[in-house]
Amino acid sequence: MWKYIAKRLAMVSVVIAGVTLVAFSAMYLAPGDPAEVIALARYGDDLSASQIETLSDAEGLDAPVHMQYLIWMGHLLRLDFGKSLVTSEDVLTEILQKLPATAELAIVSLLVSLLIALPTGVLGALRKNTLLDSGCMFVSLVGVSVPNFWLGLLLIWLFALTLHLFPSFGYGGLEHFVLPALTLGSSMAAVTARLTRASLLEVLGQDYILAARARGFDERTVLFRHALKNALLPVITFAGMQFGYLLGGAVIVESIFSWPGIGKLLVDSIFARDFSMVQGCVLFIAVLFSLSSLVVDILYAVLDPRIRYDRSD
Amino acid sequence: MSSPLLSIEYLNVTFKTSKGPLKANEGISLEIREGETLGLIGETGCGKTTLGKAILRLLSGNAKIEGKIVYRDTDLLSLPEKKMRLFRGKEIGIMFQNPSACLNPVLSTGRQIAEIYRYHEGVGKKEAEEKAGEMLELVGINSLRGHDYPHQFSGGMLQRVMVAIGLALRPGLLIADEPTKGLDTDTKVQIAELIDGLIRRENASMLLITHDLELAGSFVDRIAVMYAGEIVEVGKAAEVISNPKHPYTLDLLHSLPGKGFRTVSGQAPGLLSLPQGCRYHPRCSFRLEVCSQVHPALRGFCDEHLTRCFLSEMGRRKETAPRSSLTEQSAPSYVEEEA
Amino acid sequence: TDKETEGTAEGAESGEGSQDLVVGVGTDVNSWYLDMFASGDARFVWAQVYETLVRLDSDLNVIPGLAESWESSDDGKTWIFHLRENVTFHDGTPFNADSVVFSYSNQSYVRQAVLRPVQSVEALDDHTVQFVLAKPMPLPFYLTHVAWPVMGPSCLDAEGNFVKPVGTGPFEFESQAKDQEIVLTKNEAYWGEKPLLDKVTFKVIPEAATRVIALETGEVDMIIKVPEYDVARLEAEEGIRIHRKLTTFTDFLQFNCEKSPFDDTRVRQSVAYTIDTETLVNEVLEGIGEPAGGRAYSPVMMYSDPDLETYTPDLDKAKALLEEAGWKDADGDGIAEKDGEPLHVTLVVSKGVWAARHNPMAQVVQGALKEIGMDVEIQVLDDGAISKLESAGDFDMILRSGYFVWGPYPRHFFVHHSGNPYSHYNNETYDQLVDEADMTLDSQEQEELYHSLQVFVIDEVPAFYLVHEEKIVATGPAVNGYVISSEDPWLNLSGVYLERT
Amino acid sequence: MKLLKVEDLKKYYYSGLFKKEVHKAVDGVSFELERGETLGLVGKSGCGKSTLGRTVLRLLEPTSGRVLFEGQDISGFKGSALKNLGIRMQIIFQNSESCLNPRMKVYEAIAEPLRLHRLCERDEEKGRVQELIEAVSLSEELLFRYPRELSGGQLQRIAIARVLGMKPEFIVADEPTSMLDPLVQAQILSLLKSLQENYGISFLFISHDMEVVKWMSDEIAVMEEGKIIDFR
Amino acid sequence: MTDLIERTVRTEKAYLAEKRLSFGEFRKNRLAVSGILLITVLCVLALFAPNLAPHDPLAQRLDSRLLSPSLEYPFGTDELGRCIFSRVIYGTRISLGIGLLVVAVTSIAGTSLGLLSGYRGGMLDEAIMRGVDIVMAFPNIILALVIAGLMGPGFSSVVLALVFTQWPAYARLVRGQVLSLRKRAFVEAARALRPSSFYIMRKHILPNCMDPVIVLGTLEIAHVIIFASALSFLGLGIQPPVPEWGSMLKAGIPYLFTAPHLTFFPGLMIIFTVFAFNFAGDGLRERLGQPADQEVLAR
Ligand SMILES: Nc1ncnc2c1ncn2[C@@H]1O[C@H](COP(=O)(O)OP(=O)(O)OP(=O)(O)O)[C@@H](O)[C@H]1O
Ligand SMILES: Nc1ncnc2c1ncn2[C@@H]1O[C@H](COP(=O)(O)OP(=O)(O)OP(=O)(O)O)[C@@H](O)[C@H]1O
Ligand SMILES: [Mg+2]
Ligand SMILES: [Mg+2]
Repeated sequence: MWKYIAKRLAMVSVVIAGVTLVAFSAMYLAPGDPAEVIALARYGDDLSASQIETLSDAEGLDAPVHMQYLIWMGHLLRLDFGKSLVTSEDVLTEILQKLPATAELAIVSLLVSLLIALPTGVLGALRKNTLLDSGCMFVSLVGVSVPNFWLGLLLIWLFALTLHLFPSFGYGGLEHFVLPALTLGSSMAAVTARLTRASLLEVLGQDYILAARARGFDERTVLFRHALKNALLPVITFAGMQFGYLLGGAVIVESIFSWPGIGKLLVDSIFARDFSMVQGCVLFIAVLFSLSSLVVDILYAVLDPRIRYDRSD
Repeated sequence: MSSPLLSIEYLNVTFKTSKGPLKANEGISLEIREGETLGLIGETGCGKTTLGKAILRLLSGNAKIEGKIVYRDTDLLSLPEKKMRLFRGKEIGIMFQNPSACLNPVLSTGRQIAEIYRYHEGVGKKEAEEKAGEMLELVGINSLRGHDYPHQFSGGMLQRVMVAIGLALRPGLLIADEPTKGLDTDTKVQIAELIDGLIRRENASMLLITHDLELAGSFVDRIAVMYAGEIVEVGKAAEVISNPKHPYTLDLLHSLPGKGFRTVSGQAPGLLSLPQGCRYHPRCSFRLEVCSQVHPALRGFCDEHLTRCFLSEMGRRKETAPRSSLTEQSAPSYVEEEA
Repeated sequence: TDKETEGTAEGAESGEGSQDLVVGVGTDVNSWYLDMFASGDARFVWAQVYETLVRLDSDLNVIPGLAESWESSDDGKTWIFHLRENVTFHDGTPFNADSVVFSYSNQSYVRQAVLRPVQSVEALDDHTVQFVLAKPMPLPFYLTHVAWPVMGPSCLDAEGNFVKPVGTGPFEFESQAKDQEIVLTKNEAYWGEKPLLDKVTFKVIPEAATRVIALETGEVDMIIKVPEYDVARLEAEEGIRIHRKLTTFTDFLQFNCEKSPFDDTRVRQSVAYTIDTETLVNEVLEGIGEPAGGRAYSPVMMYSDPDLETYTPDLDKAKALLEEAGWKDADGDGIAEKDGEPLHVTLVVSKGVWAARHNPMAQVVQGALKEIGMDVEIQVLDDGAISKLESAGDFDMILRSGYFVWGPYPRHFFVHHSGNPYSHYNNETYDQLVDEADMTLDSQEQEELYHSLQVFVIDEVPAFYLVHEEKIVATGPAVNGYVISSEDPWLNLSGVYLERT
Repeated sequence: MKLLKVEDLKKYYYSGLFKKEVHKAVDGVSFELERGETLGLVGKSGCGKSTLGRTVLRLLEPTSGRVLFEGQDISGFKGSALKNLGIRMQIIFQNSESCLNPRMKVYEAIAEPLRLHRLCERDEEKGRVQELIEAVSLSEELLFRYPRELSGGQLQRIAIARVLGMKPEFIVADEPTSMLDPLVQAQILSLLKSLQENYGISFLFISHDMEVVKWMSDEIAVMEEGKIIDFR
Repeated sequence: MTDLIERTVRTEKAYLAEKRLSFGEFRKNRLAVSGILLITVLCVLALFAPNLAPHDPLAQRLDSRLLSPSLEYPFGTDELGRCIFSRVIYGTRISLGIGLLVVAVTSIAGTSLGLLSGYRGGMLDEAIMRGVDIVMAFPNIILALVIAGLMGPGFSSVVLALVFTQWPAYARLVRGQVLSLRKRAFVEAARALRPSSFYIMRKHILPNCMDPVIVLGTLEIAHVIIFASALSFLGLGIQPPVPEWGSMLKAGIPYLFTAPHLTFFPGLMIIFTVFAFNFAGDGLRERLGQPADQEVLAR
């Protein structure tokens, strides 16, 4: 296992190289002359051709793409993430500033989603084909159909404007987490809940659950000590993926709730063709993503002893 | 003898299948007395396991149970599920027939035993693990292997883990479904003695489902023989073994390896297409006219020895009969045609 | 009015409520230095910290700023600014000619972009600066732009790295939390009318809907860029006040006049006759803004021709013009054809900040043009994609807003000047008119030229101007004394004070 | 040539998530088997019999040692050679109760090897499956049930029928009758025996029932702690 | 004990158990049937949109904007006075089309890759899973931009972009299942028959790991429909004014509080679709060769 973990950690660099390479080339393939778009972001609409040229020279944007990438990589190896092409801000500083907000929101949202999803899914499975189950299903299906931007605004309207319970925007104390985490969590919860239910139903039909019941355990023990661990595999997979998604893709929620996160930074940078910033963000997301998928893989082996990664048989 | 601990009356178990209802148990009436071991033998697929599971109401969702199962004055079938739980494990324990499916693959075996103590006796984790270790040692498995998961165990070891689990709580009634299958002779004897010893010491009762007639002969007080969903013979163990009254029992005893693997031609009927009359009559070498028309009832032969056979009713029983033996049996038809 | 403000100001001071104003803005300040454009809402913050040499009052009249007066040579190529004395920057360093030279040095991006004709900036003495230009140009108008203010040289350290904003404005920079908030405090030593507020916090709230709710919940006192569709609702709310003012921004439909079908003036005119700008304002923009009907200049701007004959919708005329140009719906499918080619055009809309306005506008335009048999395909694109289409000339129409509009000065006509790579219009007469107007010093003459330019745009339609935009600011119950102004930044906080209950 | 030759076969199990534990389940086993012969394998529970059986078939990769089938080392087999081996060497698993795909009906389970190796025409399939299920003394009505609707003994016999359908040359029979009553056991064993007589099938016959092993086998190997300690 | 008449004594409990069972059965079928019915309704809407829609979905009536539902406009009118009812009906074509196509392609592709990765293991697994990591960590927007730039806006580019970004979820989910399934006894038994690994994956592993895929797929439809509209803002998706539920929802956001019907009806359609596919999916799951007695106990 240690060997496997070491191998996987080494693979992180491959993923980084892959993601950044793809992102870099894709940025070039995206329409528009990068120098021009960057100049637009830097100087506004009043542009002169010479300005674009100077900028292109100064930032080395006229070099061939692969060279640019290699140069960037070279800097990276010296742990130099570069400066934003648009704002000249230090990329690393900027990302490290935003990352905590993103990570915190991701963790809280994931917790919220699991807190909603697991009980719902479990209840649905235990009370299969009852009114309660149908109720849980109804809520889940509606939950998954409601887009984040809609739900987010509705929550703000309800909890911030009407009930004055939570702030409507901003990053700060715990109360600031409630609405964005609820928005993100509830839409993810729907899928997780349904997955939990399906997976648990499958497990509950197994003979070893029958055997556990035969030992006189109450439902709770059967569920928590015997069934849940087996049923958790797809749930963990999904949660892991969502964590990754939350790290990089919660743009809409970040912008609705004015959350100073990395998602919006990334998207803004993409539109401004801010290569160094995009690369920085992508790199960090890739690292976190790889780690979360490694954690999930380790959890597999912990959950199910039959799963082994160093396959000697 | 003492009063009945468990009495089963007119038990019917019907499985709903895609091809219609399947009566896996039909009109079963049995008693297990306090301190008694009842052996249940019979052809595979005749409904023994079903009966055992029915007692604990552990049958799958497509089963319908009718009748009465009374355990110490409680009708188990009319209990709500919540109350039923109180009878499982502590009062009535069960060892399942298929250990490889009945152990949770993601929990270590030791933990699965320890869990029982923690739940039922409320002991701490440490103590429960110790007790689990003891239990494993009792069934001849090194307690260190308690950390291992079921897939790391051999078939016989899993079987023994099932035994350990079944015995863990010293239940008042133990339903043991082939507890010694897949064990080598020494281990088998050791396990059988272990179970028997515990049962006797606690003055508990046991329903022992087995195919091992020798085992049944030496450890069991009474024997019930099942065929195609019904009880065809019940009686004292020694009586049934030495003096079987039902032709099926007789055939069964004759087929024992020690006696040269004699078989009966034909096969047990599918439970969906039972023959009219006596269910054994197509294979029976004592077949009478009536056998194919009227379904015999289970009747007292002499006291405590019941059988479901017209022959015994009439007291006309030949001592020996020609029996198809191995040499006479033809190879299955498909073998003849070359592929 | 002076008296009034004084009275209320006193009232404000005696009130126990704090004077900490919270303003909701859409974007953060990404740059505090003049090597970059203060994009997005950064200008609103800059305007509190930095000041320009020349200023505009709320009705776009040019008034002295850091320069008390200015004069130009007869040929209009040399401008001399006399600077205000006894002004200090926030860090205590004195404001003088050197700081102006510093701010308009070659380093500043504005010298490379807009002020390219400027050849040199020199300090004649401590409080006099001379700008020498390559060609005549009404420099004071340019210098009103808030994104090109005067900064103290001490904002740089010895190595030339930017350290912190140093301005002369009524508020000084205190702190900034990236994409969260910017805090400014009162500049006690401000040379002009002292601010009544002690502290101004700008909260960054990108989503307009959230901004509005934040105002309603009282989390902020004031928000800018209120969406048109929220105005009626907010107005109805107690305590919330809506401030609207017509600005220099005008939405327009720019044609690609270099390729068919819009290389034909008649087709462009036909579009102009089809689109009812009044409906646009009333139905899409909730009646906020003024229908332009093709008028290039917002009425608030200098030389805007009040007697200009604008377009009124006339479908018959539009169809006739189209037919004249050879486009006729022969096969009855509702789309006109010429030489068998159906009249199919693209309309590009930016996905950027204006999208919320422009998307429905584009769809209305699309719906209207369908009436005359023009099949419009809308493309919502990001700026990169648009710039690609533009440089390739691969589009037919673009919906734009306030392009190149700074201050009251009609510099905007450069939009259709063939020297501008984005113009896609090539007309010598027009170019001549624009150049002449920009270089003429005589204001009478200028006015005539600009008027004829407006007529030219109406006749030739290089672009069809749709709506003169009204900017909207909403304030909460506590805010008093706010007056919205016509031009960037319309967030003048002088005279604003709070009265919290 | 011997049909099967096993040379110094070893199979170690490695377990543990973070620390390695080694379990020497089969530790240097050698034996030979003639065509049409049966080698009985007995030994205490947990001594490595099943592991040996599965390793011989290369269902478990051996830690070391060789298995020669008709003189060929099967460890190098790939692709169609390996597939072919599937028809020739088969195994009846000990835990037959969990060896059937829970989502496949009995019919499919029995027909699967036939289809897979094209052992019969499509239209004969039904007949073959019926023959097979009757051969193991089961009624046809089971064919359209799922495994969990069957009793232990029924499952075990279906596992047998599945293997017999392929008519392999060598079968590892890992306690094939452990869940059968004596009557049926006798039927099945005699079936196996008659098949052996007719087709020269070789068996590695694992069982605990000495009577059965003696009856079935030409030679008996006794295993202890992963090694064969005695041939009888 | 002399006369044992074969009679059954029905306990109350058994009676109840029977009743419950048949209710469950009925409900199960009802779900599947209603799922299929709902899907049929959606398909009918899509196919016969021109016949069913009372108005031209693109026709603007600026003098009747934001009307509440009425007889003439059953779902009211939108911000440009278009009939929401007609737009919603026409929207079925695109939204359902995108949703179905993307979910079908991604679930098939993702599942196949996940199967391969989990079953084969080793380098292949490593390669596929790191590919998954790369795709998932790679910002979708860049991809959308590139595709928009290269292919121009339209149905196929949306589908392409969505397919590319959505498959990894299935792959990872399936792989997790496969990892534990491949060690199950029945898989080993099947392997003893020496079929190709493709066969084992298809016949033995796939049917046993479809549950989460079906769950995910039927729910993803909603995400796909919404996500497709997000892309339209990058010039990739379906461009205005083509009716499409996600974009309608988004366009209605400004009027969330003043004219909620703008968002309500397209939202309702998405919910409706999700319900339809979920019911059908649940039915499919029950059908997928799962033994009849999934029910845990006969109570
Ligand atoms: N869930 C079920 N659905 C339908 N039929 C079933 C179900 N469970 C068991 N059966 C059938 O009921 C009959 C009795 O099964 P049971 O498991 O009780 O047999 P058994 O006597 O224990 O046999 P064995 O000795 O082989 O274990 C068998 O014919 C079996 O096919
Ligand atoms: N996957 C595994 N990982 C670790 N140890 C294992 C594994 N499988 C089996 N073992 C161990 O290897 C030993 C031999 O197991 P095997 O199944 O071969 O025994 P066996 O002789 O067939 O016993 P039985 O008669 O009880 O079936 C046992 O001690 C068992 O615990
Ligand atoms: Mg049984
Ligand atoms: Mg074994």
